[in-house]
Amino acid sequence: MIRVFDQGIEGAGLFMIEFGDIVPYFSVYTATLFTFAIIFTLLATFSIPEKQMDIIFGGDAYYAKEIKPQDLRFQRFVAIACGTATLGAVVTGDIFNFTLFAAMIGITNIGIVASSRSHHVLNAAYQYGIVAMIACVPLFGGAAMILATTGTLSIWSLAGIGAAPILAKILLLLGVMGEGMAPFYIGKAEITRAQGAPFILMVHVSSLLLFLRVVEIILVI
Amino acid sequence: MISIYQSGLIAAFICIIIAFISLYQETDDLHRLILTDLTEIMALLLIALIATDLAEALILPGLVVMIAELMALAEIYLVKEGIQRKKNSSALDIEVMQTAPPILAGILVLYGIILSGFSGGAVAGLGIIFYSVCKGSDELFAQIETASGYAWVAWIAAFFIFLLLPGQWFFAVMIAGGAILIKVMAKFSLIGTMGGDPGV
Amino acid sequence: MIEYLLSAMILGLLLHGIHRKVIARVQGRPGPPIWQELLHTLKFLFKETWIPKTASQGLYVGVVALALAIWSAALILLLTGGSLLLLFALYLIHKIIEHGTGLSSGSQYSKFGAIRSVISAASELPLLASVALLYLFTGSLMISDIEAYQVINGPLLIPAFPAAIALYMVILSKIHYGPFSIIEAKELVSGYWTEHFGVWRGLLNAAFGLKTFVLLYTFVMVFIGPIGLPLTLLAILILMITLSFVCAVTPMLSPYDSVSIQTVTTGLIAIYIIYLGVFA
Amino acid sequence: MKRLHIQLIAILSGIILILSSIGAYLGAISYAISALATIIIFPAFIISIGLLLSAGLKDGDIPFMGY
Repeated sequence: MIRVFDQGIEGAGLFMIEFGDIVPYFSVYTATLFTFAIIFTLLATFSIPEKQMDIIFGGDAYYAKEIKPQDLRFQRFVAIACGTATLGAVVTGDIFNFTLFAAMIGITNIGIVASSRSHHVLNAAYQYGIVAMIACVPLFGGAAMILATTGTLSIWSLAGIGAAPILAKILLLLGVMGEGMAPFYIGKAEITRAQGAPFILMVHVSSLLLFLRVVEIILVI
Repeated sequence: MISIYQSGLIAAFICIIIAFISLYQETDDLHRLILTDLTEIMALLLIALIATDLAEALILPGLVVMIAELMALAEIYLVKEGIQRKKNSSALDIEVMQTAPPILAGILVLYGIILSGFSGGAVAGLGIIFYSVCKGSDELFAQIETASGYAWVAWIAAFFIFLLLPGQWFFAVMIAGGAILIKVMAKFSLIGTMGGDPGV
Repeated sequence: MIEYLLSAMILGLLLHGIHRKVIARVQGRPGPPIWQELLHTLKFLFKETWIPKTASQGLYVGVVALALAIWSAALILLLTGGSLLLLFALYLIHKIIEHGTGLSSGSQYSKFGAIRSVISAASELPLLASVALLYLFTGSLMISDIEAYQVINGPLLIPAFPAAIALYMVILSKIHYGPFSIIEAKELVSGYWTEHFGVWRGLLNAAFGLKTFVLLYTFVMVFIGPIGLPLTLLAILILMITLSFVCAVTPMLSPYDSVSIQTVTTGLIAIYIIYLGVFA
Repeated sequence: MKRLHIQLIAILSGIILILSSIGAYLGAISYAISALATIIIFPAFIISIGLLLSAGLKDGDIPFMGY
């Protein structure tokens, strides 16, 4: 097996697409992430949302809330957009593209959380949005510092040189952590009361895959 | 020895720290939203420190993404606080606004077409802004959007002509110039339609 | 391939049975026979099965298939000596599956389990710390390289002891009846998999058996090295029994305590990593 | 789903799994492809076997809601 970048980090390289020095590449690692992003995007596209059980207070009676598919059209759309942004983030071979995809994931996550009408959830979405916006600073800052010190943003060119400054790597990680904070805000917003499981799951998928990808980038460059 | 880049970096970090401290101390939601915009500019500052042509190429997408986030957040803020826009009557309700628009707008659009390209689009767009501010615009919005979409397609098509049939470059330039004219004009005129319509 | 998967699955379920037996004996109960979990899984396969009307159907079945897929992928990864980082990724995807299992049915109990699984994200951090520490030692994340390193330099258990503790914590946080199993606590009926019954429950059980085997096998491979199949199995058994002892004598922590203990552990290991990176 | 379909899936996926395993041993199929096929088909195989054994396959119901 030929290891990508001659580094024992992510297994064999499968194939790559060359655009000049920007090379989107699939290693075993990124291909696995890609596959999972596709699977969850398809689940979000084709699953019907679950029906929430509600108990009538003070009695034994309970009923299942009916949700019409058109009520969740926006949430489904944003979830698919989020999945697509995740796909981009896990395969791109360019650090700036990665940061842009990360920011897009942030925006779509805001959308998924905010498409619930509850005041509580909207509040959480707003707070999360502010964190995601602030996280743009270290995210873009990290990428900019890498470009300024090494003269390139291509992971393919940077791999194994160790030229990227450690501060830039830390900033990049901080940025991704900020963009991928959404699951915690979901927990905070008691999203148990909101419906649309396949879409809410997308928030989780995107932030975890983003985190996994940034760990790989930081180790490789 | 501290290079210019490093001193710039230090300055940028001082700015970022100040911005973050202000954000930390602010508790009002709306003020925090505005302050986040301030911190975003610091991100642009960091990118601008690269100081090559690439910096420009990176600032634009970064800016677009940040503005998208800002707009999404602003929208959430409006919904969250239950703020409804009130339809206010036009402040400039004077007689000349009923009669002058067609003439002035026509002149501006014509001049814009003569200029052509980006600046032409801006001038012509100004004409349409003026027209729609004065005359009101209920169904104009959708039409302008459609025109803008077709212009975009024509612009892309012109690029394909450049790539595939370089011999026809003049034709492609004409298409691209016309399309960018319509596109910029449409973008500008959208500002005009936003004036009176409560839904926008 | 298939023979490895099936035998690992059965071994994992047996380990679950041993786990229950040891816990029972420590607590002075007779306990179930050790093949109880195996019978349990088979029993579920023979039950009447359907998809609840309230569930999000694609997700409800999809998570079961994914749970089986990721842990079989993890086992094959171990057998081929693949990347430890990829194993970490699969482990994180297991968290998504827990989350999806809980959310996919409309029940409040399972949703609470899912939310707790989000909050207990701290249980993944020790694994990352452990992976990072191993990378500092061996300079590679390929399991085959780590094994080769251990053949030359002896088991990593002693030099990379904090990493071993971290991985031990990770396994402990995913084991049934453990101090950190807040996501399937009994106040939530069965937590995130309350609504998965019949065949779905049986298959999730089987997948988790596979998961237990894979995690223990990883521990032995990464910290003790290649010692042959019988000794490896023995090491796995001993490890499982120590885990059962821990589970038997510790109460289940509250969600808050569980998360803070995991976070503190990660923090300590992170400090050790920084110390190694800077001073050593 | 009808029991016949499940039977077909179970038999088909079982055959593919065994073939890919044997193929990898004999060297006819590369190890990576065999592993990939196993990972993809194994869940389908196990789920279809489970559904085959189950006592009844019916439409959904309102689930148990606790006490």
